[in-house]
Amino acid sequence: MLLEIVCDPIDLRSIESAVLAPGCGGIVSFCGTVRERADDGRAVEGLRYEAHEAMARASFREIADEVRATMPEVRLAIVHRIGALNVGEIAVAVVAAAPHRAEAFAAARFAIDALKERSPIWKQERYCDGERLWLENRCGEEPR
Amino acid sequence: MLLEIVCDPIDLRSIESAVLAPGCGGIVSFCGTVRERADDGRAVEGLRYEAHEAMARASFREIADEVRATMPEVRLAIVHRIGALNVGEIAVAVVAAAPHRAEAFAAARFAIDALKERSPIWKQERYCDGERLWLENRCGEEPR
Amino acid sequence: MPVVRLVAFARLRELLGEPRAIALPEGAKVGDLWETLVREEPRVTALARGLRFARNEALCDAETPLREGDEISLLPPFGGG
Amino acid sequence: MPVVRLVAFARLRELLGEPRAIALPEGAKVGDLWETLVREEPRVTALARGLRFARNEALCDAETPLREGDEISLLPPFGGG
Repeated sequence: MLLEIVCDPIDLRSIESAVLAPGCGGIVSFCGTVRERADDGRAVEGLRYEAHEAMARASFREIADEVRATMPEVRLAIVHRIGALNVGEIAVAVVAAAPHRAEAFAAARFAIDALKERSPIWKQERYCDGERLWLENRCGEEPR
Repeated sequence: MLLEIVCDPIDLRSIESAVLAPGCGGIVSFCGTVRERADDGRAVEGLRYEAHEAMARASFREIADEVRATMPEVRLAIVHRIGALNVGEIAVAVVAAAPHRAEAFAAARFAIDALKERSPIWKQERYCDGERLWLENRCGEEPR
Repeated sequence: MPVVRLVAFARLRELLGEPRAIALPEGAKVGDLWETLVREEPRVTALARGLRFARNEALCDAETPLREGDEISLLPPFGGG
Repeated sequence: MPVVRLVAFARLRELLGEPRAIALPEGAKVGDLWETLVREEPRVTALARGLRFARNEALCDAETPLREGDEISLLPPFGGG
């Protein structure tokens, strides 16, 4: 299990390599990237993430433990970047490998939903017009 | 939309690059790889895929059209390799990019399930003991 | 005597060979082509379960009439992905 | 007079500054720390909605007593992913 908060750009391929095992036939990767437009259409210059790093890593371990409890064959990675990110860069990567695809999809979806809900990570959207806004995840609503 | 049957190794990163647009904040990739053991535990030497290439490409277009009809913001790629594959190599890649993750997950899952059910592609498992077996997808059952 | 191109896949390709031309009596249907193949290679009988046919890249059924130059594909149950 | 380390995040970090030590009266609870901060910087009042507290990296509530050397984190609603 690769569970990390990182400051440098995320290399999805190396995460997938770390997770993939010869017994895994299906691998599902979710990758959240910085969009060029906010939900309200405003041009985005970039994002800034910060985290309570120790608590965020602990939440990743808790999520991984829950996945393991229900889907012991799944191999999981959760990596979230913090600091300043530009449009198009990867903010978060969740990779789940499993012998069969149903578990890989279920684990990846569960992990990203759980991360958004319970990992102490914060996102500031920085707009091209100069404004900066701390955004909250809308939990229990339609997922973003 | 990148919809292809290929003979050469699949480069997932280049498929993701082709699909990703600055407006897409979530990208889900499903990647099916050759497992080292069959469901019955037998050691696998490799797989051989063949396809009715024209009909398979047409089925990919049909799947992409159905995704577009219900989720117009999704950008989709479906690439399946044919010929001889070794353990660990990628047989199929489905990549779905969307402004939000729910659509990306739904589109990727729909596309791989639909491909397994309706794309004229055949898989021969080649075991280390010398036996070769053409395998059928179990449609309507627990997905592999 | 329509001449059609027969294309078989997977185990059926192994038994029936690579794509080839095959002549059938006037008025023959896709099902008659299958019967001809069963006589030629009885081992294909075991592969009838789940078999689908396509005429010129479109799924069809055993009642579809054969026309000169048609490409008839024999599609066993799929295994992609 | 327990001295605790205050760590705030996101908008609260912008208003309250980087991590620092803060002294509180004997018997003070996490909620008393928050009240102290509201007096110090009234603009944090608007950020009480959805706010969570952690003591030494474990979630806690306003009734949790403060002890010397505790690290108290102020966690606004999360925005990761």
